[in-house]
Amino acid sequence: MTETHSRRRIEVLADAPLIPAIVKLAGAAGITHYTLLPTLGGAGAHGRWHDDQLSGATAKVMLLAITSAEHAEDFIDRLAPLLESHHLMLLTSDVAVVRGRKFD
Amino acid sequence: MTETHSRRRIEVLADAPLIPAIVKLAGAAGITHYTLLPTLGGAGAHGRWHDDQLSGATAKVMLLAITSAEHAEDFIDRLAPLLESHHLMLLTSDVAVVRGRKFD
Amino acid sequence: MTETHSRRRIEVLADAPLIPAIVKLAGAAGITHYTLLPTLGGAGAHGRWHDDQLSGATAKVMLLAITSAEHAEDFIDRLAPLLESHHLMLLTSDVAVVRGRKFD
Amino acid sequence: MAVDALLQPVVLFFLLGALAAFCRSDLAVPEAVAKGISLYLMMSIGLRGGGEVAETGFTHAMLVAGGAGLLLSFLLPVPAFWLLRRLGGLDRVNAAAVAAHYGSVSVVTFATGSEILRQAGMPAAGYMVAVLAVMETPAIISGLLLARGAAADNLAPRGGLLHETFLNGSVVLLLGSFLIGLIAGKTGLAPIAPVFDTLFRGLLCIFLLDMGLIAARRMMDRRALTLRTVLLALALPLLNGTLGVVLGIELGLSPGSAAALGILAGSASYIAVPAVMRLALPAADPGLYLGMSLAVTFPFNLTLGIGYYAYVASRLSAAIGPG
Amino acid sequence: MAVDALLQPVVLFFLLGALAAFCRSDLAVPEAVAKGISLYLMMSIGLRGGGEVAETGFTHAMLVAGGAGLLLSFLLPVPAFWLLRRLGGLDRVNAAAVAAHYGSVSVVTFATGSEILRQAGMPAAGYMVAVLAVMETPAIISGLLLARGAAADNLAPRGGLLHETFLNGSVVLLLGSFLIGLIAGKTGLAPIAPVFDTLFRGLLCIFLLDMGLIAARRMMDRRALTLRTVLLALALPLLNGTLGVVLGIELGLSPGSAAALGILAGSASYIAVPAVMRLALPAADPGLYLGMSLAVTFPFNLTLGIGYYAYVASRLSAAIGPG
Amino acid sequence: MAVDALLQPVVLFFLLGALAAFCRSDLAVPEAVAKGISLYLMMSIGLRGGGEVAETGFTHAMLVAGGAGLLLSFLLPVPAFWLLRRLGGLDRVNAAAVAAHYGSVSVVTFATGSEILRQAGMPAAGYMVAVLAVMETPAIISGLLLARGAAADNLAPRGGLLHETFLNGSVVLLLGSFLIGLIAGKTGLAPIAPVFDTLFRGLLCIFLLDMGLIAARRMMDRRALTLRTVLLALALPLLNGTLGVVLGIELGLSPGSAAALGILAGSASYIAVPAVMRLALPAADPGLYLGMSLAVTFPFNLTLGIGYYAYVASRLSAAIGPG
Ligand SMILES: Nc1ncnc2c1ncn2[C@@H]1O[C@H](COP(=O)(O)O)[C@@H](O)[C@H]1O
Ligand SMILES: Nc1ncnc2c1ncn2[C@@H]1O[C@H](COP(=O)(O)O)[C@@H](O)[C@H]1O
Ligand SMILES: Nc1ncnc2c1ncn2[C@@H]1O[C@H](COP(=O)(O)O)[C@@H](O)[C@H]1O
Ligand code: NA
Ligand code: NA
Ligand code: NA
Repeated sequence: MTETHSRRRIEVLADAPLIPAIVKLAGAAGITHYTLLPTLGGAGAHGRWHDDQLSGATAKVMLLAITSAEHAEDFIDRLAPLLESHHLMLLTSDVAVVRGRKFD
Repeated sequence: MTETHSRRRIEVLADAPLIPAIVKLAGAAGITHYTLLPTLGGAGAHGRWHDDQLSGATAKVMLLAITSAEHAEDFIDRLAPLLESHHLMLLTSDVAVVRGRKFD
Repeated sequence: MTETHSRRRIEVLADAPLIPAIVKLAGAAGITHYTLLPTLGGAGAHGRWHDDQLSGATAKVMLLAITSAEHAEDFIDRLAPLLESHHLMLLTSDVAVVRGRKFD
Repeated sequence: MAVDALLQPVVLFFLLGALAAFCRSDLAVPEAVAKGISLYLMMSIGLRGGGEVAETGFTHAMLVAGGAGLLLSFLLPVPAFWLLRRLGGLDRVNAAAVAAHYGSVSVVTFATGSEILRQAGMPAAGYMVAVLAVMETPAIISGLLLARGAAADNLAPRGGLLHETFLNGSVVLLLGSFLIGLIAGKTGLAPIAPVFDTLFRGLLCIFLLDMGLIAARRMMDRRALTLRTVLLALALPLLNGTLGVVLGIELGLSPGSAAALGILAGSASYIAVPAVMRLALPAADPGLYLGMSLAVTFPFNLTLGIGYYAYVASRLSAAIGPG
Repeated sequence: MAVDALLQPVVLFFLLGALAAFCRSDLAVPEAVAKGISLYLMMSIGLRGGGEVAETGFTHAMLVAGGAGLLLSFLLPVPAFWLLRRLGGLDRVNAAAVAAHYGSVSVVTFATGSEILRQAGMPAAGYMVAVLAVMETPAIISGLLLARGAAADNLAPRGGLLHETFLNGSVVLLLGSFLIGLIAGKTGLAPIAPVFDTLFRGLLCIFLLDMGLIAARRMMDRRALTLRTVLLALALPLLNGTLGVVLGIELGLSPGSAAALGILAGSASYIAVPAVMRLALPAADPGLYLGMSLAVTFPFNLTLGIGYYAYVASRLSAAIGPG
Repeated sequence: MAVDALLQPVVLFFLLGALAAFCRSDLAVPEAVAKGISLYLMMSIGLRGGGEVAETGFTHAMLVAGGAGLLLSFLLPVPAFWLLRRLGGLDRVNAAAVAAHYGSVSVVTFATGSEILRQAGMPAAGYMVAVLAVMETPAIISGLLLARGAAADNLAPRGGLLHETFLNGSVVLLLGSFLIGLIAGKTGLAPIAPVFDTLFRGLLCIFLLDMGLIAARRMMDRRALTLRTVLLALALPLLNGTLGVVLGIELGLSPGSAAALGILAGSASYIAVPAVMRLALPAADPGLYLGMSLAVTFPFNLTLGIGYYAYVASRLSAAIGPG
């Protein structure tokens, strides 16, 4: 049986133009490994949206990062004040990985 | 350290033509905020599929909604009888969010 | 209130050309139902990548499978030795489903 | 003519796609591109049909052909339903869903058929595009009536299904383009003809390459097809198509137009109808109706059916009348 | 001419898209295809403009027109800002963001306008493409100055916003294609003209179909638009466009070029500016600025505005000077 | 000619893309569109080559060229492997993977080269497309033999790698289109020529814009490239290309065909081979082989290499024989 290690899974949904800045913010919190996932549309407090790539201004991208509890906390602290003003969605949950060292 | 709140994460995988109806059903259960994610293909009890947008009839979309335990339960109760007949997949798990009020 | 059952959620991120082989490996571990999700890009120990479908060699796909603890363990045991050499990412977490039998 | 038709690039690309899929090649046309070409094909067909009708004006023959198409689309599902229940052993809901597909039409089969007819010197009249548009939806209504009551469902659209049926994207685009062609006329269409006319056959090749891949993969992936359903997916186009040709000739249509009516009657929908059925009759198996229409009937029509309908039309018209 | 313009296929396809969306049809153009055509349109406009300038050489009129465009783009946001604050009741940040959109330009409005002007026998000069490129970015800078200080933000790009502004994909592609057209000249462009010239109007139809869908859906989805902002989204193009035409005629441009300057001044950006604003002024509401520019101003210009600017230009030039 | 080649729109768009990426512009071509154009290019090349061979029939020169291509593709990886191990300091697996790329060919380099040769009045024979198809796969086999044993792997395809190699999508599409062109002949291809012939150069521009973006971004993103591997990525095309040209002239091919053989030998694969290598030699670094072939060799060939091979071919043929 392969041993697994518990880590934090962080997901941030943001408008596409903000993603590079969020990646930088993650880097500042020590998170340099991530995966970006596409979306199709949705609805929130700021209305419905639909991925029209036309301007790309309101197409949203999901950033997924697996990391240690400390880095996760640091990242969340940095993102928290921006959530409302930038229409972000931030989710965290637990996840288990095999190679613990890789996801610190 | 930013305080977080526990909420339910609901994921529903459904054929694209059914999504508007599922969004309505979610609305009836008090869930009005959601995000739609694309898929590429898969396999289940009803065979393999591949996203051929051609007719769109069998392309699947993942609906993601974060909500309170009560709304989640209500939604699940409404969806449960449809899971088998409509070839849906319904997943729920725990997730933590920063702005608890936003995800009730 | 609809009864739910706890299962394992497995996610494997892999280069697109490897996906058929990973699906076979999952099948050998008793996992025959799965969903494939697209990605846009990311960064890891082996550098940044971006989904240029051109050659498809480095476009990554996320395989999602919900299964029982035993099958999950079997699959993880088979995948573990390949994670490093094939640049895979493997995540497992808990998830609740309605129709338990379907996800064994 | 049948062999000639088989050796045309459009058909050869379909076969290439099918062959690649059967050999499990990883060849794939991006979905967005295939969908884009499919929209293009509908716009092009609509515009060209509208442009021709703007030229000829509304004629008696057009009304007759439209009426025949309407009738065929409404009624063809009935014998199909009966055959699918009796010989196919399908339950009521699945039989009704499949029957609706065979009453409706395939835009790409029509497009390919038009090209082949034109090449063979027996072009269909421009108004046959209007007939195509007319035939898309009535069969859906028949299918739902045949399924009777099966649609009661929590996910069924509140506003009734007619909305989904008549406002299906492909129906709207085809009719809309036809109207635009009608308004613009040949001169108004001239500046956009380099796209919607000149490129048609070439883009059809790319689309049929993808159709070959999709049809063959669907044939290999799905377990829904049995020998009986496959045989029905060959018999239904033959029956419906022959009926369409005979009716067309009887009503005095030109051989080309009668052949086109046969192609419409003989073809089965795989774009508009599945999208509505998935919503209206969720209990029906998409593997079955898409498998039959896309993986069996479509290739059959493309390779043999079109040639057969054209042959019957030319023989019948020669037998019946002078000229 | 206005009615003629309304009955052209390009405009009709826009209306078809809007109608389909209003009726809640599921018609949709894949995003990748729409984006691809949008890139194509910019390349084509740039190449053709560059090719024409390579022909005519740099002229005095070109310099004058470029200067006028630069000035308009810089200054138009100021009165717009004032109106949006006063009459629109918007806060500083939102008013500044919207003002930037109206100072900048819409490539597709220009493209459609050029075709309509050409058809009406009053073509714009080739160098107006350079003016288009020149007008894209200055308004962004004005907008940011008007927002003063609002941009201080953890997510704001480190290297300053000028980078994002001047290296926005659409700006780079338009300018780059213009330069390539200039270098290649008419003979160098000949082998690629079948794509970048002949297909232009047809592909514009497909793009405008999508624009109709997007504009109408945005109009229905978003709550950000009020009666006051809708009225301003109609008044601003009229004011700015008239100003542009008058300035063009005053400066001695041909009627066609003056009309084109009016179209540029009257149009509002919905590709380059929103992408920068989302980054630079995240507190501004995208529902508001995209709603105004895409869902109100764009359809207005396409259906009525272009014809109006052309009318004013031809009347003014007739009134002022001899032929 | 080298400067002329550099100033052609196709090359200029590549440079524009590269420049935009280096300046960190957000310009991007949707992946689906790029992939769609890439499929189009292969279909077009295959069809046109097949059509020409249908015209000329199978000739002795064709057999000779095919044999030379086969030999080159099989053998070129051997010296490349040796250089990569010795001078590049790569381990066995990485050296073998890279060597396979340089033995195989780049379809787009060939396509651009053909256009430039045609323009320069020394067109390559139609059968060179068949040589292109022939050269795609043998190098993969050589590469796998050179890697010897490294492929044993849990994820390695059960049915052996030959399946993946010969049924790679691009190989199937190129060969299939060649056969379709052969069957259809010039007359059969006429109706689809407006797409597969007339649009070729224009669509190549859009594709090369994207290639410029991808190549430059890969050069900036990846750390896999060192000075030594970059130098080898310049030396290998020069060596292989010169060898190809000399062999072609020696075998009596026309200057254009010899130049094309040089282009094929000097180009490196970045579509078919990476897809197979990712599967067959997962331990090899994609950053390395894609970085070398896509980010260094491809731009080199496009801007300088093609002109150099053409120059050598024309000089050699002038030196050796009478006109
Ligand atoms: N409770 C939720 N569940 C899933 N997605 C959400 C939720 N709330 C917000 N989102 C997503 O985040 C986007 C921005 O949220 P908002 O700022 O509330 O408009 C929405 O458009 C949704 O796509
Ligand atoms: N255990 C599972 N894990 C992941 N995806 C699943 C699973 N079961 C079903 N699915 C997805 O749900 C779709 C419909 O499932 P089914 O109704 O079983 O055919 C499948 O095609 C898969 O994409
Ligand atoms: N900690 C992480 N969080 C999210 N995605 C990751 C993480 N580590 C690796 N990945 C993804 O897995 C890919 C391969 O990882 P690597 O083998 O480390 O280069 C990366 O390019 C990312 O897309
Ligand atoms: Na039919
Ligand atoms: Na403006
Ligand atoms: Na080579």
